[in-house]
Amino acid sequence: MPIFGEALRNAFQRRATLLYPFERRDVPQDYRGKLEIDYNLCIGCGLCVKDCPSSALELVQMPDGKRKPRYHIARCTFCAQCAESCPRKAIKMTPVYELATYNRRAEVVEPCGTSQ
Amino acid sequence: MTLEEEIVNKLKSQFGDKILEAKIQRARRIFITVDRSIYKDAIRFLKNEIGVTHVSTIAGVDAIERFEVIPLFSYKGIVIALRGLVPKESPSIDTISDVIPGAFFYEKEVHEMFGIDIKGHPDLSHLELPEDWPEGLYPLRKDVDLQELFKQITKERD
Amino acid sequence: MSTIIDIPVGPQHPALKEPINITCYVDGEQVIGAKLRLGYNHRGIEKAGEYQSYIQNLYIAERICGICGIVHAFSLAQATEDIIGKEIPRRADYIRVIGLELNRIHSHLLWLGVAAHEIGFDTLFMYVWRDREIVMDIIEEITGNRVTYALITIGGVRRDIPQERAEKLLRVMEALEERVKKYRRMCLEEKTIRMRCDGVGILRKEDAIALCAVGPTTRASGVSFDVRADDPHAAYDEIPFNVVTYDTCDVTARVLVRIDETLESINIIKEAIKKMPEGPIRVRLPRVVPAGEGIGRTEAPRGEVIHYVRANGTDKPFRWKVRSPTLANLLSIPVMLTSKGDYVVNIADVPITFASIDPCISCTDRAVRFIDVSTGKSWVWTFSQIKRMYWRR
Amino acid sequence: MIQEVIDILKILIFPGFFFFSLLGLIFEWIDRKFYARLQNRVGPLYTGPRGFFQPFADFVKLMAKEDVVPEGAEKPIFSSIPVFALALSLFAVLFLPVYGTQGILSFEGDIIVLMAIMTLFVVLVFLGGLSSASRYSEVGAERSILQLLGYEIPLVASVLGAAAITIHTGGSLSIKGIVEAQSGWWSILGIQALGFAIFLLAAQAELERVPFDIPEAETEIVAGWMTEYSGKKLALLRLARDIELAFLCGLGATLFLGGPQPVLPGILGAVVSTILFVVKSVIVLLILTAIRAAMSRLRIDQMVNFAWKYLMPLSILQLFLAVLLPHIITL
Repeated sequence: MPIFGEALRNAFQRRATLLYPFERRDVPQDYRGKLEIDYNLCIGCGLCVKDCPSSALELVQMPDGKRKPRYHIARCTFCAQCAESCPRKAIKMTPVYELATYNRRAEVVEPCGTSQ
Repeated sequence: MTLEEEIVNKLKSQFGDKILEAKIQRARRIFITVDRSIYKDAIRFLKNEIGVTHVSTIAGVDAIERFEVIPLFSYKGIVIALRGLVPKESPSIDTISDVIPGAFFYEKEVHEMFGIDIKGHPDLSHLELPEDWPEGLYPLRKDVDLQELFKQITKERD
Repeated sequence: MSTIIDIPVGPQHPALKEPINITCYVDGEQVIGAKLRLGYNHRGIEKAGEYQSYIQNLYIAERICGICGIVHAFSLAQATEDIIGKEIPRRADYIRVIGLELNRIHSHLLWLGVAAHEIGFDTLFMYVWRDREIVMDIIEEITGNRVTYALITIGGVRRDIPQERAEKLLRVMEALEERVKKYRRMCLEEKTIRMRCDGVGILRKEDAIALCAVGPTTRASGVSFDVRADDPHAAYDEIPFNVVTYDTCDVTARVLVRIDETLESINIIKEAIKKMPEGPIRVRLPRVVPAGEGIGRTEAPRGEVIHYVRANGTDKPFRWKVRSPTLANLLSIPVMLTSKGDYVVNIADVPITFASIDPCISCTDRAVRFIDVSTGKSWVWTFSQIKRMYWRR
Repeated sequence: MIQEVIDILKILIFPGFFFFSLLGLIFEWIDRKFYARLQNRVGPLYTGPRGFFQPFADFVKLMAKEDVVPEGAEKPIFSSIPVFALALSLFAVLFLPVYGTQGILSFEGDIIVLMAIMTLFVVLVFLGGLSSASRYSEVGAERSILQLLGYEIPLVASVLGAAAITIHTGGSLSIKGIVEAQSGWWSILGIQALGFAIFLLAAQAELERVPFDIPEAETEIVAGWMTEYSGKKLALLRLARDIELAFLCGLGATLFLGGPQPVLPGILGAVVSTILFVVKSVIVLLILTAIRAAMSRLRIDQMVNFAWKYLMPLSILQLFLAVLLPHIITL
């Protein structure tokens, strides 16, 4: 019964469980987490909106007449296709992954920064 | 002569001009179009004379002017797509699940998704669609629009 | 006097965390027949695919199955590349192989854990899943996410594997190999595991061939059918590997096929890292795909995956047909679950037998069965009826 | 008068109902924790220090849950089973000696009564399963009876083997006699090792734990005979299970490990004996947990096969050994 030995050895090992909300593991360097859109670089071409498989990005009219993407976090599937499609490299993936929220409004990132 | 060419030649010499089109796309990919009348015979021929036993799937296609039923056979790594043409006026085709039993589910799927009658199939009940699915609504047909499909399902349910 | 009762297994059942219903007809402890009902999870992906561009479909394809997502993305990309008729860079092929094999290792380890749980061996289940985390972590590091890799794109791959990551991957594979060998020994030597698996869920070779079973299910019945070997795609033509077959046709054979394949995959990854050429990782392909048709095929952890794509010269596919391995293997379930002559199926064998094909219903495709005890009448409640009930309350 | 009050307190609090309910819940915690450690997990963690209060929390939570009785169930039987199960297990623990050589109830032949109680547990399980009007419960009930056929005789034989050591002290079929007979010599485990092993396996089957959790095989028949129980009924059933666990561990410790040997006189002696009893029971519990961790569930036919092919002859062999060996040694 090889499992007996294994089990006894394991009983004295450090637990494998990660006590998640209290302990956190580092995410790797290129982790695909929440999107970060640099609205200063964005030219409003809409390629990201076109390629998004889950309609997480939506073009909205800004007060100055330009069109910028609005980002719905809850719809996002974190495939990073938009980051790839963006001709100005205005979209970046950040390692933020704890995105659950009690507030429905908090899951929508409104475009800003266009006035600069 | 490669194995692909051999298969195509054998089929051509057996069925002559009933083979409407035969194309070797690249190594290990054969696309053959046959008339509906010899569809089943061609498959029987493939099984008995060449030794094809594995059907990977049956793809149904609504090509606007006609339906196509495309069983994809696998033989020594070669995918043989044998296209049977089905006119829209009389959407029916012979079953092949008595020749290759593995085609049972795929034929059911083609039937419920395209409304193509599979003649001789023992059980054409729903495979994936629910029991209360509207009669005569075949979701993968091109004339069924996504929005309309959605409307129809929700209407049916309320 | 014996009465035959039918025991529903699924769609809600602790053994079957899959939305499928198997009705087992039971006489005492013996199963004398089984019936399948699918469709609890039909999502209409094929229809949805016709309304989206190829690039968007790539990500939908990846979500056909949460466990072996990459194979679907790969198959779709392969079919599309076939239509366009363009070769992709060699380095991309190798990275694809690494992706596919990592996927296989993690899927097989996951399955081994589930199988152990089905026979009540939770300790092995915990160990295997613990060590599966090693693979998940390295996948996360290479692709940027644990489950959906988004690695493959039409025309190559999206991420390169730099030198230091390749070295780390090699190290991880060494460590994992040792573990998997240990589990192989456990499965062979633990008496209770053997008692539960030997001679259970027999699928004879001729049945496997006739019913067009695929993957480990058919290889455990002695049929050497592996798309990687028969129809070499990506870089499989340059990497030597063995097709694992066993011919005892039972659950033990399926366990061993999967463990041996995991070891084989580890070797493939090592080889692929060694042989990987330098060069670009992708070519830019046009968004609009010319009219034509293509077939994408690969060996998923569960068996052959085949995608048929018809293009009509737009950026959206005209028809996209997906066949996942579970649908091909499901037909053999009633055969495995029917007692015949000396071959006796017990209720206790149902979960492990069903699990032994590694079912993944979300790849493959709503209703609840109610029985009125006073009248013995049984019916299936449809979604609309349930909704009406809900409103009445 | 005072004597009566003390007796009632004994039954109600120590070493009776309250003590064993507490012990049962603590044992569940030890079982879960150790099982998790063997699997390199943490087990219960947040409720109390190291999750110590988890079984209590589970009990309280279940008491607060909605109680559903299936429409087709035999309501009177279905509803009374949990109460009977709890009553039976609480009755059984009264026989266990906790701080002396005898329990609250002790008479010549009480071992036979205990054997009968253990069989009654299975009868309750069977009735509970059958009255649920669920297929899973029905199959579970059938399985529990089949399983009983497998392990009952070995269980009785191993207990009788333990009783056999009283031969040279005059012979007795009571727990008191067995405990007293073990006081002199600690070599009992040598002769009794086989009997102890058989007892452990049979206890595992009685408690429906892996590898013999066949009547409630989770992955096969949901929760077996317990499938339809919910809310308060389930809470009581679980409590009964826990007490049964403590009871069987205690019985193992009493019959095979010497039980609470009176080492010191007076109150202090009683405390030491109690601790001794609990420690020995925990040892039995840890062995049972290790068995649970190292095996997979057997099939019912395999279980019955195994029991009749191996367990039965072995148990008869050990009965012979237990009867003959003391004679040979003393010759």
